[in-house]
Amino acid sequence: MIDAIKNRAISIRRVFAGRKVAALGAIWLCIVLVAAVFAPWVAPFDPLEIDPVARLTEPGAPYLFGTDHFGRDTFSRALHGARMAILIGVGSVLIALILGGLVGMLSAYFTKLGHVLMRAVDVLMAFPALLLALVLMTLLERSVANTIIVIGLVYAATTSRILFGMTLKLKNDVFIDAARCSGAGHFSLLFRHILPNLLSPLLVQATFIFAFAQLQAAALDFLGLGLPPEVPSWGNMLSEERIYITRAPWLLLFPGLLIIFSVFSVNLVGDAMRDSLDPRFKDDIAGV
Amino acid sequence: MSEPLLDVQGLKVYFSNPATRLFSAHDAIKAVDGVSFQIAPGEVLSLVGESGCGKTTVGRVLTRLEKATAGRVSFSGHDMLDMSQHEFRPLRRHIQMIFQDPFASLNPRLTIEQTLQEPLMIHKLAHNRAEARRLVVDMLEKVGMGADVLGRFPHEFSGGQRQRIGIARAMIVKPQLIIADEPVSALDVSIQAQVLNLLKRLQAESGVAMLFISHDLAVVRHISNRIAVMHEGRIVELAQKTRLFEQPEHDYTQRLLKAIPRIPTSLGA
Amino acid sequence: MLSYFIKRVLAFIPTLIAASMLIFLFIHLIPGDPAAVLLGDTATPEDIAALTRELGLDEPIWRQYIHWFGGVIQGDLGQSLFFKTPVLSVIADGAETSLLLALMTMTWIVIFGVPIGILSATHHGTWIDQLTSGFAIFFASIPTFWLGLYLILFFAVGLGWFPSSGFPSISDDGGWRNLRYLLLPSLTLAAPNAALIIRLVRSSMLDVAKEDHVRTAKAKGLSPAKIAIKHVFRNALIAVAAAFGFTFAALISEAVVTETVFSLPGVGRLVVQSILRRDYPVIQGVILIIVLLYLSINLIVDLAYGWLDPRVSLQ
Amino acid sequence: MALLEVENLEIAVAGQSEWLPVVEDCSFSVDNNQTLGIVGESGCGKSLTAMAIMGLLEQSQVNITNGKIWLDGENLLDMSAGDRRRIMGDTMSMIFQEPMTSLNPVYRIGDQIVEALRQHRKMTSAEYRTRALQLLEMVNIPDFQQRINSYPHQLSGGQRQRVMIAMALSCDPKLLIADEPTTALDVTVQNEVLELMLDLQRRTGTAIILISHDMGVIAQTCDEVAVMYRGRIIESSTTAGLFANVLHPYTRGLLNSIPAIDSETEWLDAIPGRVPMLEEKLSGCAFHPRCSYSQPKCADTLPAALSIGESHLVRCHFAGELEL
Repeated sequence: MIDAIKNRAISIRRVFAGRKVAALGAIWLCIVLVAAVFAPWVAPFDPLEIDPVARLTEPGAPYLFGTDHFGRDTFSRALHGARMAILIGVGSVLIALILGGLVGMLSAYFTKLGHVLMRAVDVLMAFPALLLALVLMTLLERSVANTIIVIGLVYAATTSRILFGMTLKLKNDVFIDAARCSGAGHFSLLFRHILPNLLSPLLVQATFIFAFAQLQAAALDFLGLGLPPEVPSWGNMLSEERIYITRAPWLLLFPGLLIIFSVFSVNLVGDAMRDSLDPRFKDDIAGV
Repeated sequence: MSEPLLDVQGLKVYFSNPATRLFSAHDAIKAVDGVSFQIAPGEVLSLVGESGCGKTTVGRVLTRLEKATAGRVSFSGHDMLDMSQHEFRPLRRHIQMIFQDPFASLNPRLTIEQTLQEPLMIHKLAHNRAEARRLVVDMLEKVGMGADVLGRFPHEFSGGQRQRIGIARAMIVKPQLIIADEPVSALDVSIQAQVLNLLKRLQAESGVAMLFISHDLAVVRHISNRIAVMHEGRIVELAQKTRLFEQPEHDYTQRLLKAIPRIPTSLGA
Repeated sequence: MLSYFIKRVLAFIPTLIAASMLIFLFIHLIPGDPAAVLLGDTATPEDIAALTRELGLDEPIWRQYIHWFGGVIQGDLGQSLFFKTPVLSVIADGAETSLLLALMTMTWIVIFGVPIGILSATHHGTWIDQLTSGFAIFFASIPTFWLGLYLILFFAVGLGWFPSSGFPSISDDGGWRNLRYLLLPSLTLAAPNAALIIRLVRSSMLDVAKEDHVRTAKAKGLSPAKIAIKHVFRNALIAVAAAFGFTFAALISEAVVTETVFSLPGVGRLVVQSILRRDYPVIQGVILIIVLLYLSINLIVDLAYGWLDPRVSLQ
Repeated sequence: MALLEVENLEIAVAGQSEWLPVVEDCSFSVDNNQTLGIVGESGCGKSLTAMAIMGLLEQSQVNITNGKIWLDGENLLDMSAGDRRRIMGDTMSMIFQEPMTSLNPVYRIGDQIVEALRQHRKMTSAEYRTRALQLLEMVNIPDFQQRINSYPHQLSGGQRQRVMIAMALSCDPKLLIADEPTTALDVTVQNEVLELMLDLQRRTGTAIILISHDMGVIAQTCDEVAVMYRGRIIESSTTAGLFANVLHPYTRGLLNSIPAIDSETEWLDAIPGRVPMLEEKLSGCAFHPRCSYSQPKCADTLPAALSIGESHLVRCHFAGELEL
């Protein structure tokens, strides 16, 4: 009982108390963020500068992570890759949450609208995520914006279903009935009474979408259907250099590890946050 | 009896049974199956019965949280069930509800002040925040709480305190009818007594009419003027409380009264 | 149970039809003229126009759809522009590889995912739990293709234990021994999905462990192991089964990547190659088949759910 | 020695930073053919006491910090976990408050009823089935021949609680602990379930501990009563003795708080204030802040258990001196 009445807001202290690994993950994410913001100033080389003499140099000074088959500095490219990672993560999360969130909430609240909208979502969900992304990417040009939109759309479908479920649960809560008796209208019920109670689970969901988006974007890059090849993203770095893996095994190591550490960190943070959620919503969250 | 404030005639509420919906559309659960009663201004009528008898559904129809299948409900002369959501708005203020579960009935994300202000603002009973705050503080005082609780959140309060806040929310708009759905059954005995006293006092002071829904016959006897016993969607007996307890007529009422465990009255009291 | 079954099937058909419309629409929105692609660079505008008419591409899109879907129902998915053979036979060529890969992967997922998940849950809060949970999250964070590439580098190129790419049919020379070609790919594919199952088994079991009936079981004097399996895991299976469709979708997605990395002649690689080749009939056909398969799996999952949870089927 | 003797039991729960005592210096006993009622408001420690006897406390959250629990002359708290499990469900068993959730939804009730039996007694499957039928008949389940194959969700709340009782009695326990067994049930059903329990006790001689917040239920069912407040038994006596001569102001307040069913009063004589939170440290008598008879002494010194008359214990400095 005591548990049920605790305020369910996510507090940083509660999330990371006793979870040292998750705290390390959060620190790593901060580093990535700083790298992303300051990449042009921190990077020792121009990420696009080709130096045929220095092709496939092993890691060491001055090329911290070595160079690729064009002789471009892997470390500088990795720093700029952090930008792409953050951009794609934040962008697709925003699209997924706003679009999917609205569709899910409105569908659960207005039952008749929900019948139509959720059937449409069912159809989208009949496609495995990457497959839907592949087809959509074929329709569009390869660009950063399009990649973000496509990944965002794919997870908007998932998010709408999750929000649908959570809103349905909340909608039957007594305090919603109480607000209705106080005379609250639809807008107030949706955005003053329902939405604030979903913010914490939405935040947790956002972290998992962020992680999925990284892996999805890397996979699209790898298949040659993601970001334009000239964009220095971790996925593109892997995709372009993969044929050199036997000659220069370290080449794929750094961008790969960067993806793994970042996704791992986001997942850890999401997992830690999920533990401090209202238990009713825990099962709705889709994540690792 | 004077002109009734609330007049319920032949109210029916059927729910479709989800288990059988696919093949037989007509198989319905008859939650409320032809219920009629009246409440006079300032009167306390209780609906008493066991779980699943339909008493809660009656309350939810009267606050339009549930739709009626058939019947007529008139509230101070207005035919309530046929109204659109929009037409009902001015009436909504006059029919307020107190809920059973004090832990679930307050929005955990709103402060006590926000919760209590909401109905004032919606029904334009206060025109600015200062006025609203004054009314909220007045109301809180009436339910035995101080102005220090304004900025606090529901989880900081015990069940009894939350139920007081719930009562304040219902009373703050000065309604004509309060529907109290098991308002004390989630509370501990000693707190239940405090809240019952409070409800009774506020009711007497404001002269609001009340539909008191409960499964607890002792509580019902304490608070009501008249009592309606519900069983399987119908009212089987409706009488003045003393008469109902002293000379129960219906079989079911007698069975109910017999089943209640009695506490031997000690000599000391 | 029967009405539950019928309800599920009735919900399945309209979703499938709507999905087929969506696939058809998508493919027709792709920039580029199929007739031009088919005829190559040397074609004259007249040739292209003639072929467009022949393929019915000048008709309204809804008529094209009806024509196509009519064929689909009869098992005719059209002709591949690239192979010039029926789409269905192109897909059938990849089916063996993909199905064997999927079966092997599922085997790993069950062998690793379920016991480790149970172990993690029964040792909740101890270092065993922290370690397994940590590893599970870690494996779910690795891009499949990256893992595949390094597995090839170490075990195929470096140690030479396994072949690095391709998959000869089990009806070719070598027979069942050819399955060793699928060992690395299936492990690659299993890693993130087994991780998901570990997490799922763990969290579902922890949820069930909090339920009142587990306390009842304890009060009967049952041993912790018996409670964990008979009461906690058995009930957690309901949630695990419900999430199985989701795992399967992840599997399909990652199979597309894995088959590309290991150059396996499967359906997943066919999707990617057909997209790059702009072989529209094949893209259309493969995706339709995958969606059909995915929806069928979900249907089976729903039915299994009804079987595992008497509350669902016996109202 | 009685069948069960609890001696100076102390239980603490994990708080934010320290262990908080929830049950202190709790002693009572119950013998064959006897029903002991433990009554109190939520948070008084009555359920935890029951769970401690049964051995169901979650070790990481709740700890028994002191005391002994003797069952048949053996201290349960000295036993190994394995030995303890051999007793659970066999020599002693428990019925819980929530009949809706206390049964496993995926197994047929017949299987669940004999599960404890399978654990503790070797029999053939036919014998298990016979026993299950016999138990269902004993707890008056209608159509028990068919019901044995039902799933819990197909039964009503009252029927599920009967199944719980059948389950608890499957191994003929010497001690039955019933934690709020009728709280979730309607009055008419409650009456039947309580009657059933007493009837079975008459036949088998089982000792019963009945935990409840409802004075009426306790008065109707129990031979002896212990009233708990804030982790301590503040008054205990035979049922008749207690209701004839209430000695603790809290017991009196509790009784006055209940609206009468057979008479009418204008106002209820409610106890002011609320039950203090676990984190709140209280000196002296835990009830003194709410007690209208409170004296300075009450805030300073913890009252000892005074024995008044035959088997009537009270923890109040002024026991017997007050006009309650």
